[in-house]
Amino acid sequence: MAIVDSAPTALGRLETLPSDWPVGFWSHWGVFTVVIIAFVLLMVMGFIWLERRGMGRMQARLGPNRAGPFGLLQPVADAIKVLLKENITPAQGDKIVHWLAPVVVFAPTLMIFAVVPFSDGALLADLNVGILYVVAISSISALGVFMAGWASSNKYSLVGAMRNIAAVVSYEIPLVVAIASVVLLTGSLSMNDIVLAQHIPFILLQPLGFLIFFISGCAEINRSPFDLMEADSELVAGFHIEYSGMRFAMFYLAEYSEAVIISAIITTLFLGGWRGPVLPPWLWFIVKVFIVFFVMVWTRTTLPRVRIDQLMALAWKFLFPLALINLFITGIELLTWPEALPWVMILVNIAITAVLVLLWSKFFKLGWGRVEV
Amino acid sequence: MTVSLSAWDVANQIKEQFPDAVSEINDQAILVRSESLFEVAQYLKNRPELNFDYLNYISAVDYFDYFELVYQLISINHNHSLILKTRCYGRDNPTLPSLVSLWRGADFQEREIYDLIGITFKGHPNLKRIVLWDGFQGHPLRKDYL
Amino acid sequence: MEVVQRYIYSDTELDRTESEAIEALKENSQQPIPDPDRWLDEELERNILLTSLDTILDWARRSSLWPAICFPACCAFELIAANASRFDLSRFGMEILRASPRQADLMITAGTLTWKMAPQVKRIYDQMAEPKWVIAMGACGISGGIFRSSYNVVPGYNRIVPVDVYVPGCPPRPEALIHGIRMLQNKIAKEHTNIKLSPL
Amino acid sequence: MKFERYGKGIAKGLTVTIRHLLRHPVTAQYPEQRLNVSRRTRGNELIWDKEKCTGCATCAKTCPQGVIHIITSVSAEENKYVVEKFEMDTGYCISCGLCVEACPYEALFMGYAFERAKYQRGELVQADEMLLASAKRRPSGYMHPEIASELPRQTLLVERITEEK
Amino acid sequence: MMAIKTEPFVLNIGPVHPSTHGVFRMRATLDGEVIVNLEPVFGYLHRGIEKLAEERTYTGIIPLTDRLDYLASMSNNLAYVLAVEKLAGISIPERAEYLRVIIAELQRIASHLIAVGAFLNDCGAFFTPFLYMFREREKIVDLFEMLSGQRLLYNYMRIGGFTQDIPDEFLPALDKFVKQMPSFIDEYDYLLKENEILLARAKGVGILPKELAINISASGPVLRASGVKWDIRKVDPYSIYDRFEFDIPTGTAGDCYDRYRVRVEEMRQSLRIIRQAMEQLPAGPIRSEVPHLVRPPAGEAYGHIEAPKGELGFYLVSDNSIAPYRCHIRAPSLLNLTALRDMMIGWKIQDAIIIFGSIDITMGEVDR
Repeated sequence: MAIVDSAPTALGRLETLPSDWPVGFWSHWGVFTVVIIAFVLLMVMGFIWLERRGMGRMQARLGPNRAGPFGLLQPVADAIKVLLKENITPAQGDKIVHWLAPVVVFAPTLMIFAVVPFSDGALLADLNVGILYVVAISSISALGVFMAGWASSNKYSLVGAMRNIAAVVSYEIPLVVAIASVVLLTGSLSMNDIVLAQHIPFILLQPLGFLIFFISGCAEINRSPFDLMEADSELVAGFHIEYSGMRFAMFYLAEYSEAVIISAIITTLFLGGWRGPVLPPWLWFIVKVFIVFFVMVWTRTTLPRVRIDQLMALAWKFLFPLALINLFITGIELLTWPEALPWVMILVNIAITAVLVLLWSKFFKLGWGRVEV
Repeated sequence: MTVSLSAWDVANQIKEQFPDAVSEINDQAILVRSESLFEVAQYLKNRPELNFDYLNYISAVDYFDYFELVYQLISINHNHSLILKTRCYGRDNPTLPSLVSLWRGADFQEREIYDLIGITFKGHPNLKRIVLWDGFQGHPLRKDYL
Repeated sequence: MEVVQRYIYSDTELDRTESEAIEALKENSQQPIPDPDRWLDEELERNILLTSLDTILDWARRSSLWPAICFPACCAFELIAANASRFDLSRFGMEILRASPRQADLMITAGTLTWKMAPQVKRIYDQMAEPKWVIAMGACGISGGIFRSSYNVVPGYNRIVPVDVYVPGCPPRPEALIHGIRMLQNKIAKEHTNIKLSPL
Repeated sequence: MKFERYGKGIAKGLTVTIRHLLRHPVTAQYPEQRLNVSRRTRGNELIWDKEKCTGCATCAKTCPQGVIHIITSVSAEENKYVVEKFEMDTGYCISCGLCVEACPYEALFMGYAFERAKYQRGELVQADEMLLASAKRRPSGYMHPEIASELPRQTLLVERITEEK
Repeated sequence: MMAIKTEPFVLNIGPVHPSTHGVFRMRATLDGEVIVNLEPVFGYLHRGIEKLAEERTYTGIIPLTDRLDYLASMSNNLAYVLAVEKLAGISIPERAEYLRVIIAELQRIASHLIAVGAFLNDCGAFFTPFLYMFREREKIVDLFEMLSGQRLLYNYMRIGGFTQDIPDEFLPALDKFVKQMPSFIDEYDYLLKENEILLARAKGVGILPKELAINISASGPVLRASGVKWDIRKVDPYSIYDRFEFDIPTGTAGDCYDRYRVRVEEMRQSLRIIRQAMEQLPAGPIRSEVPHLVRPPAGEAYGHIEAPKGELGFYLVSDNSIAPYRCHIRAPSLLNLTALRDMMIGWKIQDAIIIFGSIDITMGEVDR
């Protein structure tokens, strides 16, 4: 194809991907960029709606139902209003960093979607290091959060940002180790291959990995019970306390698009991605993402918040060792019984998970009360 | 039922220890001289038969000629109570000993009296205005405050 | 850890600055701020002025009024009751109580305002980003109510912030508050905005 | 954290919230669905019966904060007080109901309505004719049992079965 | 290794902060997240109630007492009218006594519901328990509205009894409430009692030792959670509390969790008292003959009750006029805060919030 041939050589390496697309690489790129942005925005709105309505119903009330049918336009109203509110930069804040922080937080969340498959092969870039790319990019937003916290020249925001850094750095490790055990099963880092390898969803083969990934994912994106960096009742609004108008909107958007990402990655890694009977693949994908997010809303509605040292202890004393053991066991299983029947493995793995969680719960002691970190 | 101890009995016990401390006794209360307030309170708190370990409330009343301080003491163990009163003369700079070292419950109440009535408590570790701000003129609960 | 001496004892410096702020505010707010009535004139011309963009904007603004936290006293619990399950302000998209005034649109002044508190409330109001509205809730918010004759009570929030809607009652029922909020929504629906997009 | 019960407590909590999701919410959608207020409700205004009022000003004396202003003059022919002005500020009234209790001639009632929000501070002051009863300004049964018995029954949350036991 | 130079910093928590239950302010000095010093600052809601009371009639003060602890208006009314009745030597009819007990206990449940809900909210359970509690409180508020016509500040009690008798529909509704409530309390317990996160956050945190609790004149659930069995209803029964059977729940450790549990158990005990009082409720007048303007003889009286927050007392001095010469209020919320500094030092900001939440104060009462 002529256009692809005339593409710069630097992009030549990616050229192999979209050979079946009508105009080749550029149209693929263009279509998916638009689709991803639209997808993220729509999903965020859907998430906000789901969270507010679902949480409302769980709290024995209704939730937004005035703006549009069933309150579906509530996120739109919020968005328009927030975007057109005054932008305030604190007089003593660092203006440039304050301006840059929301962008740094929000941009990576869009970038991650480049490697999330919506259907077989339907992804912007089928990187062969897809999951590694996700892990690498998702950590960037922590930087933005810290920039926001520091540039606001507010003690609350600084404390919130500090907590966020601590949480992200600690939880990245069990997260990656949990991913590693999935990668062991598939033998590939590419997101698409991971989905293709899931004849049975990995949540059954990797129950412990799923648990660890879910908990550390929640902590990573600061969903309750790990929402320490915003901590309404303690830190007022956390790192974005001094943000208003459009910049606040970006944080708000980033917060939810991170939730979209974690839900999407959990779907991809553990729930079989777009695979499913009857419905078209992209719909299966969206349905699964919503289910995962619903569980997050559910836990957020129910659970109290943990303390910062408990958050750390949970990462280092509970999740990290379990993730390592899980990785180890997965490796052994793959080496010793590579040909084992899936349902046997499912039973064995669930049993192992139960035993491990119970054992670790027995040993895991934070100690009540005062803990010096 | 919390028993109100007979003021006469307790006053007699106090008189044994501090002959000059009690200035007046009626059915409900013992009026103590302000100079010996701290010693009497300490005695009441530490004497095992009385053991007033709980300071229920402190109130101050402005009677123009003097300020009357009312302390209700309670013993949790014996379940009895006693009202101790003291008077503080002079409107310019009335001073009383602080009881914070005996009952820390007196802390905020004394600060409040300092704030609203204007009685200085000697020996209070952090005597400053509690509810009003520093520059507030006057003491609102005095009867001559308008 | 060794703690520097000045942190242990109460910081008299802070007390003094606070006291100065209170006195200054008290000095400057002896007269009530007149109620904003410019929108009433606009209402007459709104057929000409109110463009479709305004319609969308006003719809968005009135559909997602986020209240700021300013709950000094009793009325707060009727406000919370209005937010709670039975009356559920979230139907109007108002359940997000923004603790940070920067992100809030609406200040519901639920409770008695004292002079000691006044600088803080003024500051919250100043920190709120435009556009912003104020609902004076309850007798204390409107006029000082039962405590008006007290030495430490501000007779009405309109001494320090302009008030858009007055909701009488002590405290107003949650329904009365919702009625007030709907009145404010009607008011917002008639507002004309000159959009000045500030740079991101 | 100590998982002595292996996360049983967390799981229990989750079941409670998910059960609430399936229950009917208790919300009354206010402008459309109205709750009947108490028969003795103390609404945000006073209802004044001009005919019965003798201008004795007991209400003004009883009011703990002096909301009611009443100006009377003596009418020579009928040998009684004539109320020239009866004014009260709803923005200042705390609806404590002491005036209604005190009125010896049953000429004062608490209002039944509560939607009295205004855009302007001045509109909250009500005087004379504005205080009379009308279709929109019904008196409530506070201290007036005969009125209370005619008012609709109060909606009670206890009587609505929202959850199965 | 080079030591990193650190410096503590001062963080103002409040006066406008989501978790200060009003307008309380804590000047916390932090080392990282650990509190090394804390100074409570009061007065942001000081409305001068004690001064205002000196210029109002005895009846006119009742609306003022409503606004003390505005979550427990009825208890405040009760404490005040008891003090005035003691001062003026007024006795009240039997029916009124029983109704006072029923109403005071209902008010205790309502106040504890808020306390528990707000405490769990401070722990970070995103409004859910708070809203559940609020829904239950709404049922009590309905009952009180039926009696008095107001939802929050009832102004229902009078010197010598009540304003009006209870309406006919009150007792059936109360009966329904009393029957429904235990299952709701069980459900809340199911929701969070054994929650590991809550246990980790609240157990052993903010310990108030027994001796200190007595020394700082703490009262109410705060004192009882520290293991002191001290309840005015038992040790000095006012009204007719000596006719009912109930237990005083106490804690052992005096930590946040105990305070939370003591409140939940007290709700159950209150229901027990209400049930007994409903059975024994006699017919008869509701208010004794009291002149419109009460003029108690010169003298002084201290009336106290076990309010939901602790011992609420009114010290009244009369000079035989229609207004008290002095009206001092023993505010449990204020005194319970005395040990705040001791309880908080060494804990993190997050703990500080829940310690503060577990004391359960109302700013209207702290500052008055």
